[in-house]
Amino acid sequence: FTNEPMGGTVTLGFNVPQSGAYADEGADELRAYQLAVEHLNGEGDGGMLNTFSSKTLEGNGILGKKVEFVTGDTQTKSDAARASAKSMIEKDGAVMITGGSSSGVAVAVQGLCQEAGVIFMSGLTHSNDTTGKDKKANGFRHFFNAYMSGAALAPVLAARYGADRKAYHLTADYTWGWTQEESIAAATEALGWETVNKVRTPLGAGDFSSYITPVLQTDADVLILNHYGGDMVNSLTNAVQFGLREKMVNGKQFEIVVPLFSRLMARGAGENIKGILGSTNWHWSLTDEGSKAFVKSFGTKYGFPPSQAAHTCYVQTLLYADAVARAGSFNPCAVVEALEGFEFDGLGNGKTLYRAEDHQCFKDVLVVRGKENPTSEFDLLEIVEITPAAQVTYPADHPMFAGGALGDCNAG
Amino acid sequence: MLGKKILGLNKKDTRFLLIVIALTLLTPVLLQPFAEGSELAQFNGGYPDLMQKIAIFGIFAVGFNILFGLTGYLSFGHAAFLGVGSYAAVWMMKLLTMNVIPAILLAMVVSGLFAAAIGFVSLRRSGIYFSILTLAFAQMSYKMAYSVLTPLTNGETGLQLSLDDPRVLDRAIEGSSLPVTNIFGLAMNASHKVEVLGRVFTFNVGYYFCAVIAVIAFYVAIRLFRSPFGMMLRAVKSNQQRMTYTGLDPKPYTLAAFVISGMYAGLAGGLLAAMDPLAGADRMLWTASGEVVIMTILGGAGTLMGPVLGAGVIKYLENIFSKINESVLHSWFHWLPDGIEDVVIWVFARFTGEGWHLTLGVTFMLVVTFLPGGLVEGLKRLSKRIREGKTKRDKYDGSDPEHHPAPTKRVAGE
Amino acid sequence: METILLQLLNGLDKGSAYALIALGLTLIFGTLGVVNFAHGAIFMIGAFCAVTLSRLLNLSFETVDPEKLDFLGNPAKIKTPYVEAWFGHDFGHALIDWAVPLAILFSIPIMIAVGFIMERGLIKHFYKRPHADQILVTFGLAIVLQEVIKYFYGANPISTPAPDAFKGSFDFGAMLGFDPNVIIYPYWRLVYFLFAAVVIGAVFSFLRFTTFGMVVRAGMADRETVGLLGINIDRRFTIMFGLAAAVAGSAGVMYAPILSPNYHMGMDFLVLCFVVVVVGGMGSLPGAVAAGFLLGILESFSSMNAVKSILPGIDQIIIYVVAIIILLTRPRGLMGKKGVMED
Amino acid sequence: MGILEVKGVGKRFGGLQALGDVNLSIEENTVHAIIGPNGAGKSTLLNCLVGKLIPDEGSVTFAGTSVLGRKPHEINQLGISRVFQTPEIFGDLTVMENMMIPCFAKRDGAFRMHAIENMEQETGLIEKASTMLQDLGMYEKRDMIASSMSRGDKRRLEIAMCLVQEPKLLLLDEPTAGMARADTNNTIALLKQIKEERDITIAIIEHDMHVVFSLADRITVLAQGTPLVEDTPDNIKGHPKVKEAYLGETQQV
Amino acid sequence: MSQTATNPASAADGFNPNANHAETAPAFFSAWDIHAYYGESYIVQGVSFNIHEGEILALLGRNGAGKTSTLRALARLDSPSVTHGEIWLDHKHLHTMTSYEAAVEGIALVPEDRRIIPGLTVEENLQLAQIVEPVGWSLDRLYDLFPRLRERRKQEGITLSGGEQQMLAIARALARDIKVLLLDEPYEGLAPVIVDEIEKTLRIIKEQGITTVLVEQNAVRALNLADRAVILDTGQVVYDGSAKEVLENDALRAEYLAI
Ligand SMILES: Nc1ncnc2c1ncn2[C@@H]1O[C@H](COP(=O)(O)OP(=O)(O)OP(=O)(O)O)[C@@H](O)[C@H]1O
Ligand SMILES: Nc1ncnc2c1ncn2[C@@H]1O[C@H](COP(=O)(O)OP(=O)(O)OP(=O)(O)O)[C@@H](O)[C@H]1O
Ligand SMILES: [Mg+2]
Ligand SMILES: [Mg+2]
Repeated sequence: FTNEPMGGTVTLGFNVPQSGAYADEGADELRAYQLAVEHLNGEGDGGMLNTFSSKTLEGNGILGKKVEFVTGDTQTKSDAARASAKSMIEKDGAVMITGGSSSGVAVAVQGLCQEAGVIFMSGLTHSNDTTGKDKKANGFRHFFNAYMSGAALAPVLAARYGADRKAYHLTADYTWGWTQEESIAAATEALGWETVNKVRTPLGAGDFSSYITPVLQTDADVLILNHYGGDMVNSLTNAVQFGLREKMVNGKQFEIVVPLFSRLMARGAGENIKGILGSTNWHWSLTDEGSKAFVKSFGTKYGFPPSQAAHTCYVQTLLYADAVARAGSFNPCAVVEALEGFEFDGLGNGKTLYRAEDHQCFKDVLVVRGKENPTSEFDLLEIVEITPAAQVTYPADHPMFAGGALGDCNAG
Repeated sequence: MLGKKILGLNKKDTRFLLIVIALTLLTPVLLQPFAEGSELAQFNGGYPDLMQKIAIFGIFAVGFNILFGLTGYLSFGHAAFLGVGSYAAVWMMKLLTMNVIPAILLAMVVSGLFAAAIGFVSLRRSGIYFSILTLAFAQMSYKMAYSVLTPLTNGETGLQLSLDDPRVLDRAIEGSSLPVTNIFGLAMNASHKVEVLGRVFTFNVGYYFCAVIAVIAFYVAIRLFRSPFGMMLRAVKSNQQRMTYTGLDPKPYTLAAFVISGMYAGLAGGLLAAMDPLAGADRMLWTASGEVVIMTILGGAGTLMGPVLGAGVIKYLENIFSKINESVLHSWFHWLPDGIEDVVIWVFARFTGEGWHLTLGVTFMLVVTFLPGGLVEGLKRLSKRIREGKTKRDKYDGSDPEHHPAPTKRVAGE
Repeated sequence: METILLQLLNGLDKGSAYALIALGLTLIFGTLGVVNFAHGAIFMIGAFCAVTLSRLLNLSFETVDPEKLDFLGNPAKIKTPYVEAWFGHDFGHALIDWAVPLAILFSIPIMIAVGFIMERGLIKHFYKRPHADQILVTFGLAIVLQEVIKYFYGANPISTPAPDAFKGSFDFGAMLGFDPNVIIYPYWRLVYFLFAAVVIGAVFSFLRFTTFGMVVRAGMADRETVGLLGINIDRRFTIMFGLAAAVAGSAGVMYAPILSPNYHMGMDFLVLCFVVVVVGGMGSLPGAVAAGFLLGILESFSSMNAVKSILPGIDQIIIYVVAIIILLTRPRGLMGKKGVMED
Repeated sequence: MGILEVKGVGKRFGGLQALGDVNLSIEENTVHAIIGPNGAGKSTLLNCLVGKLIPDEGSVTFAGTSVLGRKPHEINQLGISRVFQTPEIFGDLTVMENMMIPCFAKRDGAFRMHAIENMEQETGLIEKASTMLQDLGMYEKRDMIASSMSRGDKRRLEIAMCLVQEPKLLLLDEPTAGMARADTNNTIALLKQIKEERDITIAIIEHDMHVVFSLADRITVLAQGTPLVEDTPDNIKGHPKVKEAYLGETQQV
Repeated sequence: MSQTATNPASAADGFNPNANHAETAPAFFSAWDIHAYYGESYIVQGVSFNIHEGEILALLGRNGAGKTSTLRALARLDSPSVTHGEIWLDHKHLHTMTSYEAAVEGIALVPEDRRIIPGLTVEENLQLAQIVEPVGWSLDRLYDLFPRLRERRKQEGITLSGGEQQMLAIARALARDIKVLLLDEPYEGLAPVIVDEIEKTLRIIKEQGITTVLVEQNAVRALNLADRAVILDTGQVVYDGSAKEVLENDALRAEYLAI
């Protein structure tokens, strides 16, 4: 099979954005990967290896081979990401590619890995498509998705803001934005909300004022920002600037919701995120043993807590290593078999299942809120609710994930 | 004789072409100078993807240079044609067959038509106004492809093959995994590895396919440059006014050049898809258009070899430098004393890995400042300087007593 | 009606941002004929002047508070800004709060210096070189500047709020007799608009009522001959660069509260500003300003739902559509001068 | 009926009447000189003939067809070539290439691809261009880049470029200005020789009376945008008005 | 115009490298062994001459002899670049100066293609010359000299007729307080009457004490006006002597000027 590790080492490819808008997220992912490699090779304090429910990993590399890694820059462009992944596969002999901070890149690289016959463990990718219509047998996602955000958020929103709300969506005009809009709208409408309008905004619009002011004229009382990264920071900042949060509509306080929160990005919005609800895959303030162990080893090494992107990347690396160890082989097809239907715990989100049908992890999802009185620069979000996995699980043939097929695993 | 009869080139050009062919064929060896496992192996670039990219972007840049180098019309939207070519090729693979030949042909036709339409409108203006028109068209294409045209382009993710594509001609032979691009059954991703002296050379079908097309494209470009048509294009650049008063209509000449270079871009786009069947909207972004401009200038606009060289340098930097991370640096410099090692690594890390952009920026600045006319021109000058020894001109030097009578000599009483 | 009015305000506001950046760009690009791809980076550096000043004012000393714990469970360090310690809590706090407006003062000398260094160190060698070379070198410079900023400040946007005094909105509706709270506009954006007007006015009068503008125009058309008339054109070009950098930089400072600065914001604005300048017409300052407002307003209107429902996606491409239409109907943009970068 | 008929042509620039009611008829196979004070409108008139300017009123016909409304390259293809007052050449090209371009234009018309052919195969055209360069004494400079020649040489090149097209009507706007006296004489001789060998009509604007009187069959004196007199050289020489307004006293012929 | 009193400059021994130099009196403006290149091509190959204050020097030669290049070198323009040689004006060494510094010292060049600045009106073209001190004739006085320019003052300079542009170029030089006027083919494209006019002007200028270098193809005219003549061939001085002598010596004329 492709790039079978022959010597005493095995090479993993960490493909993260090092330039462009997500470079900081990419840097954090890389930190997590380096930590994971240390732990796999038996250095450091072992991190989540100690809390992971599967005990096959022994801190002697993977199957006794020392873990080495190569890194590359996705530039958050599908082309560049594929080129970089290809060079890792063709030049450096990587058996597994992981990383990324956007869905477009994840889907593109996943497709490449499928063709090349290596495993892809995606990083931060939230679009339904990654494990929906673009799912691939060689690709696995630990991160949650837009559907799950909706399913976790909607009950909380209904409980806090009431069931007769009118929502106005601003949506980044590309595939991720659309799936999120679809998911959130469906979940909130199911609980009685009305969707007043869905407006698509150009990616990187910068100034969102001309999309915000029309909100003032409608009778909408909730604004849902289906934006991520810089767009999220700017649209939220603009919305607050225009006084939306002080507004009263239909006798109710106007509310803003950001379905996908990222702590790193939230810093850019400063004060504006205070009190705003959203969802996130993981947060460093979680108190389960796995999370604590991870925060401790990451924080000790780097001096600040890890982001959710770092967490998912770390976990993905461990999961891959563990699957290889359990399968006893680096053969992608063996790894796929080992990961499919794998149930585990101790990696921070409670009991988790890697579902065989679509290679999506099902685990607890966090609903969070911008903290009113942060005690430090990292303390921006507080956990409002931990939505249990059962509540966010959907059938594998759910229409939002329809189309596409896993296909067969490809070993090259 | 060979040159003249068969190729229609003069001696110098024939020799030049032969050198280019030789270099192209040997690229897998030339780009792999360091032994596997050695510290410098990181700098090896002889893996298929990079070599393909260099050949393909070489074609793109050579085509761009036909327009820019000859007529001086600076198109800032050329990536649109590359993107359109890619989309056309992937659609061909989705609908008809994984054989790359129809895909590439369709890519060229579609991008040619697209270029004809955009060129017809944009060429009504010249100078910066032309540049902005082409930029506007390309940005429009990009934005539409990213969002509104998603059914056609699959938006952000990019157009990819999928198992349920019709693929009319290949239907019968397809299994349950995605097919690979091929030329009459010979898979593009097939490689043959040879190990010599600790160096592993990869001879890849896809690369050689690209290389052959690149050589043909290059040959056509030489012919164009040397033809009366090429001269007319240079005349357009030099003095359009005189041209019209000499009885020539510059419009069709420039349009023809625009379409030809658009087709080169389409060919490059088609080849990208042939090597890796994906077409993303990012290929049409203005930075992509800017990249080809920069490749051309970096190598030397108006020269034949320059654009290829520029494309090579940029792709090499992008792919090789971005992958040198701190642990690689550590493995290079571990022999240094700790304190010094940290400093050295810190410095290098600014220019490699996530700092590779800095290297790119600095390279641009250094090349254009110190090698005006680009790499080719600069190398030429350099080699001439070296061959002729020290410059024969003696710069005015104020300290030369014989040639510099003291001012007091001229001013009485002072 | 309210919608239209509001979008007009939005358009004016956006337009003033475009106009301000385009103004700086056109001083260099339209007047000196240097295709300056580093202009966006200058704008970005301006915005980071605001960030830097607010960081400087926030420089703190740390005291350990054993009561509180940090994320690793160690005793937390409490930070107190020096300015609060030195000038008392209230005044210190006010200083930090007013970081952005103060940054204007802070940025002007810095930006002028940036402009001077850039021109003297690099651009001056490129006046006589082909535009393509100028693109390459300034693009390289832009990348370098970006990477430097990225190294110091990271890639994420950095929140840089306006002073508390400018929070909230002005109610135009109430003033014009509409329902209150419908046509409101944030104070800071109004400030931005006024600021743009002042800067544009100042630059115009400087170039209009002094011979400086004429000399620079002449110098661009024919450096050699201007030199023969005893004029040190290089010095004037340098001044022009400093001026352009100061204009772009202050535009960046003032924009920071609207758009949280990040290291690639310059590149995002760059293309747009080139379009604005060219649509306005090469060599024309009023053209650049007019085009900035025109495109800003059109962009705002095109993002109205009524328009988007008829022409999906029009808000993404409106600028380019308008640019194409204008350039095809008016050969030199809105007010372009003949012979400026037409070949 | 002359080969070129200008009837009632007028041209205004803003408030300035640069040309007013110009009537001019140039006979086939003659040399017609147009002289007049600076700013009289001579170049403007020529611009109207080659399509650089469109007159506000009047008509211009060449060999029976109207040139108005035609594009400059179409007018050239009718057989009108022009030498400009400030040399218009292809500065970035070599002298030889400068010569080849009009040769192609003459042979192939306004547009023809010729994308793959080799320049060196065009022996006929090369021959023609070389001969013309030799006639003007510029053959040794054939590989020079045109822009790096001295001004006088640029002028000569431009004349050569026009002559090689074998136009029916050749318009010369101060062709010998800035040319060394010796070369001026050579040029005069060359023009005379060409005129004898082929069917060619020449209209020439010149301030150098030596050239004008050596070449011209007829002379039109233009002043303030209208023809003052039209006559033979000898009569013009003695014309008092012309002498006063244009020639001045010290003119040595 | 303010002219400083003549300085008792002397041509010290050994300074004048040109053995057949006719004059040995004190020089006001002198070029000494100038070598200049356009890129790699060596054009001005050791030109030397001296001029006295208020003299007119005719600089003659065939096309491509290097006349324009010499003038450009004297005016300290960037190309051709002077690699060797000295230029002295009234005890100041111009060879270390840039063109604008030389212009402030009193050098003015009327270039051969006139170089009217596009985008500026006639009047602005003249005003431009008066931005930097020392200022010469007033605009009114210039308009009196060339009434045509007064009529056209609001017109864009480059749309002037060829002859009008020539007038503007000369006027622009006189708008500055100059010591040396370098004229590159000033009569080119001018009607004979105007040529007479300009010739008169040059005489007036000469009376003001301005030193002139005149490049002209109409050698006879130039020699009639000039005091001295220098003839160039392939970038070298082949004759340096009195203008009268060339005018009267047919052999000389035939040899160097082919007339
Ligand atoms: N584009 C223009 N705009 C305004 N005025 C113009 C324009 N072109 C020419 N003129 C004016 O028209 C008049 C005639 O100009 P023209 O160039 O035809 O003169 P000419 O007879 O060729 O003179 P010369 O012998 O000096 O070349 C001049 O006064 C000139 O200033
Ligand atoms: N920019 C340039 N680059 C290279 N060579 C040049 C350049 N300009 C002029 N030359 C060369 O320098 C030589 C002298 O040119 P110059 O213009 O000084 O001659 P000139 O005496 O003024 O001639 P003319 O009477 O024709 O104006 C010529 O052979 C010319 O080809
Ligand atoms: Mg004229
Ligand atoms: Mg000359």
